[in-house]
Amino acid sequence: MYTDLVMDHFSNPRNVGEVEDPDGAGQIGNPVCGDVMRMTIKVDDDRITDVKFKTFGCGAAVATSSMVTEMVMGKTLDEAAEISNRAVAEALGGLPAQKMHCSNLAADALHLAIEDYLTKAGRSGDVAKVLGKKASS
Amino acid sequence: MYTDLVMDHFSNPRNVGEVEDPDGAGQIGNPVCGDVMRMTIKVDDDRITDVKFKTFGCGAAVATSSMVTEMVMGKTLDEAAEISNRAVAEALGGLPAQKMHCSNLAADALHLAIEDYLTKAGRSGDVAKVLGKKASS
Amino acid sequence: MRTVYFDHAATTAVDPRVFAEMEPYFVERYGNPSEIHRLGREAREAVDKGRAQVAAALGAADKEIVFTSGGTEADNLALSGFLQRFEPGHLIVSAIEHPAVMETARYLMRQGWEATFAPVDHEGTVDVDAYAAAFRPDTRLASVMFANNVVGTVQPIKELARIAHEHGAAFHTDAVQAVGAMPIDVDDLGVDLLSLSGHKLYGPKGIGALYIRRATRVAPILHGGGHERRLRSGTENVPGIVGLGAALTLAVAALPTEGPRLVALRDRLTAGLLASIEDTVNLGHPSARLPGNVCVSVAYIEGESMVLQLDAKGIAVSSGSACASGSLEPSHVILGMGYRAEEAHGSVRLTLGRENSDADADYFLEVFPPIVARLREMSPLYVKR
Amino acid sequence: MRTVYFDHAATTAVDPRVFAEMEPYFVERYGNPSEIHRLGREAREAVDKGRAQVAAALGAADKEIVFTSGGTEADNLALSGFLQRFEPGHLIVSAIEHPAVMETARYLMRQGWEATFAPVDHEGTVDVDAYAAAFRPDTRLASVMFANNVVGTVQPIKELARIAHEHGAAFHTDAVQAVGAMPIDVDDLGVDLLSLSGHKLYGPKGIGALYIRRATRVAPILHGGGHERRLRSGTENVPGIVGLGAALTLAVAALPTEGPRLVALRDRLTAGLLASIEDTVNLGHPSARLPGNVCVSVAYIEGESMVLQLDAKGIAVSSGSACASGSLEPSHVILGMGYRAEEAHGSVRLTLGRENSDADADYFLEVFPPIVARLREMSPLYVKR
Ligand SMILES: Cc1ncc(COP(=O)(O)O)c(C=O)c1O
Ligand SMILES: Cc1ncc(COP(=O)(O)O)c(C=O)c1O
Repeated sequence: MYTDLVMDHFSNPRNVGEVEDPDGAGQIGNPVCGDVMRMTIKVDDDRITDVKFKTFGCGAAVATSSMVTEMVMGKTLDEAAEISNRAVAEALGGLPAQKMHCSNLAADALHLAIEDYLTKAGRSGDVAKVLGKKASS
Repeated sequence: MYTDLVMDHFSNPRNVGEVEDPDGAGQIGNPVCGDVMRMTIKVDDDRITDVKFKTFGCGAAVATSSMVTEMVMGKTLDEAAEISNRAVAEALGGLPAQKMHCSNLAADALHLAIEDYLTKAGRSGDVAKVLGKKASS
Repeated sequence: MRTVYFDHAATTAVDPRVFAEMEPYFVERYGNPSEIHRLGREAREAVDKGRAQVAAALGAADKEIVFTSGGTEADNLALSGFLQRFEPGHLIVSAIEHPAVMETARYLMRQGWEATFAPVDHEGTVDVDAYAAAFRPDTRLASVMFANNVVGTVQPIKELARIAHEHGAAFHTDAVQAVGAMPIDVDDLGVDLLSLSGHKLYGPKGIGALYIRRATRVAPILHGGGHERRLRSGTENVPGIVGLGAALTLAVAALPTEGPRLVALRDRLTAGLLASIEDTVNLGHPSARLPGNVCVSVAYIEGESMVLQLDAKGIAVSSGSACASGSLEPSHVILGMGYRAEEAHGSVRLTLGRENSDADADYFLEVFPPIVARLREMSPLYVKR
Repeated sequence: MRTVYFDHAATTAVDPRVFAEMEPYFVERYGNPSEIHRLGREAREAVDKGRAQVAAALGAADKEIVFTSGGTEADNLALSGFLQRFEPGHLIVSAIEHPAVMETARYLMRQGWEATFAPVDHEGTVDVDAYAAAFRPDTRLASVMFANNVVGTVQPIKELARIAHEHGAAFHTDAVQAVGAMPIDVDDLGVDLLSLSGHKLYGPKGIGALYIRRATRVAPILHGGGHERRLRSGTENVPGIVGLGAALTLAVAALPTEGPRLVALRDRLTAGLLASIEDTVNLGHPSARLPGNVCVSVAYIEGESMVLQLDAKGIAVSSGSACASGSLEPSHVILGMGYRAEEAHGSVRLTLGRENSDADADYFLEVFPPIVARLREMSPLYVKR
């Protein structure tokens, strides 16, 4: 069902928790639907210097969360904004079809954290520029 | 499916053939339906002194034919008339349900042979007495 | 690594003694029972014996047993086959039926039937008053499962059957989880139709049976050569039938000792779970439940994660969460009992069987709490108390 | 006593290599493929592999294969499942279909469908002109079997499928007797639906498959948990699927040598029979027939008697007589080809397979003529010439 890489990320998730004093936080999903993901980030000079996640959900939800933290660590906000849910699934070697929609929202959570950071930093005007249409994707 | 006794009568049928110069002959069935039985008898002093059969049909048809010849050999016409298709099936230890109707007509063929004998002997009046309602059963 | 199979409600291993009985019917005694030559007759005898064994295990007559390809087909035949004789009217099924009954009821609704889904209480027991009140003059059939596959709750089948008959309706029970696990006598129960499945009772997959009470008329749903007294066409699955007969015979013989043993193991596991993990609730009836069924909901975490983490420790269990079932919907059984979706997502089901021992329970109770702790650590919903 | 199995069209022995592949899935790898733990995943992999093997053997894609409980269910699913999408209209089936198609067509007629039974000629080949003329604007499906189970005649499927498509209808073929016995490529044939059955190709009983072309929409006939991409509910028969995949792979690999070998054996037996027994006619097409099918009608005697007498000599054969089939009706196939009932009653069918040798044919040709002579002696219909 799951690729070895998914199972590895699920069994040994990277960057679990909450960063202290986060510069941005994003949460997506709903416990009724069975998946909730929360991303917290530290940002320095428009670069993500730390990222952590907490996830309630199935193996795919945990693995995509873990994977996205690895993918964005040290990246600029622009680079991080480029990462789509699909790219995360691909980086994991694919996900089962029925997991593609509800459990594959980690990139969205990250984008929400970026949006939160920009808003808190008084740069709401940059949200559209950085995240483009992706903020709502 | 078939009892051992049925298989024995089928494999080693008794009294196959036609008696020479039969005193009576009866044939029942239709090749279209898959079963035809022919009985020929010799009668002496209202007693069946010889009986032979020819049968086109399945194992049950052959076995019931063979069995009825054994059952009536040496019997009086009255005694022979008493033998029903059901009695033949019972003497064989039973027949599969689907064989009870079409393939279990040997007693009827015998009764037709008796009727033929009585008619040829100018004793048509005795038919009802000897065979009762069985002639058409 | 130690391996523990706690998923007997999903399927069971074929008992090696059962397999030994089936084995000759693949390569050697492979005849088609419809053929009249020796190999065919040999196969016919095997089918007859299997039928007699199944009938004996249920207190039924041989002629009342129809072999099917499994529990699902038996349920479909019971509902669709029985109701085919009538103009569309009304049927009753419980709200917590297996999809094999539920989806067949929905199919029948698309054919013009009306259905009432009889509610259950918080422990999964059918509300008898609501059930009785659901009958209408045109109610033809009520179908309530003997024991639930998720939470294990056992229904008062005898009473439910009696009520159906009082209203002039026939009664079917999906006993797929119960047959072999609990004593069953169709006459004592008074049911008209009863479904069972081989692979839930240490028999093979791909075989099941429907008990059809003598006077109950059912139309076939698979048409063809007229096998099984015209009720189910298709060349008989001879090794499957041999296996089902053998497995059921063994299961019934083992019941008097195996039942109480599993009840004790079940109760120990449930108590241990509730004691060692806070914010955990038992799902299903505390005592009127399948001997081998343990089902709890663990707050703040999700079922598939628990299943996978336990799997990594060699323990096979199941969950009623949406993810684990692959259906995107949390278990309608747990929701039907009045729990919230989150509670259904957090459910974990342990179903015990023959090869399970006290040591398996010990191992589980040792391994599971740290897994829960770890997943809760990771959960954005968890607030330490 | 020498034993000869000449009844491969009824069923085949499971190939020992196939059985060896199935065996682990009963007692050891018994997982339910719906479960996500290790045992479940292992079972899922086995099902996926079996599907890939079946697909490869037919030139199909994996997603186009749905597993069923056998040929009968595959035929039912093809006809009822496909037609369920439409308002009742018209369908065409050949006059010599297996009961699995024939009785399903009759069932559909009771549901309001009209059916045309396309006639065949004296050799059992569908009359293509009559078939083409039967199409109507509301014809939704034509179903013609690939090869007949009684007389072995092979139909011009490619042409029949093309004609159906020209008329906007879908095309199904019951290939239960052909798959594994003849090369089949669904794309080359252009069929939309194709049925097959495990136990006819040295695989197990109780498993079959329906090929469903990608764009062809079929509704399920068994409702439940939504297995097989929602097309066929019920826990997968894992060992059965493993066996079907393995058996079909082996059968296709063996075809290039096995096909011609059986054709030679078949033709020798037919020629020998016709030469050694007077008043005997070949039934079915002389060349466009299944490699292993020998079918003749022996005048003046009845099929079941021949079957039983041959059985006593260790030879297993079949007959299209009423008695042998247990149906009280002589084979509708032989009648449909224009023969008289007597000729159908006198039919005997030898279906050859892998384990048969020239020596088997010799033995049959030695043993059979005296049996015929003896039965004719006993027959009131026989007139010596
Ligand atoms: C209660 C219940 N009914 C029906 C079924 C279906 O049986 P099968 O998988 O044999 O089709 C199952 C198991 O899957 C079950 O637990
Ligand atoms: C042509 C044909 N179709 C369908 C079937 C039915 O297949 P099964 O016996 O696997 O249900 C058979 C054999 O019985 C057959 O020969």
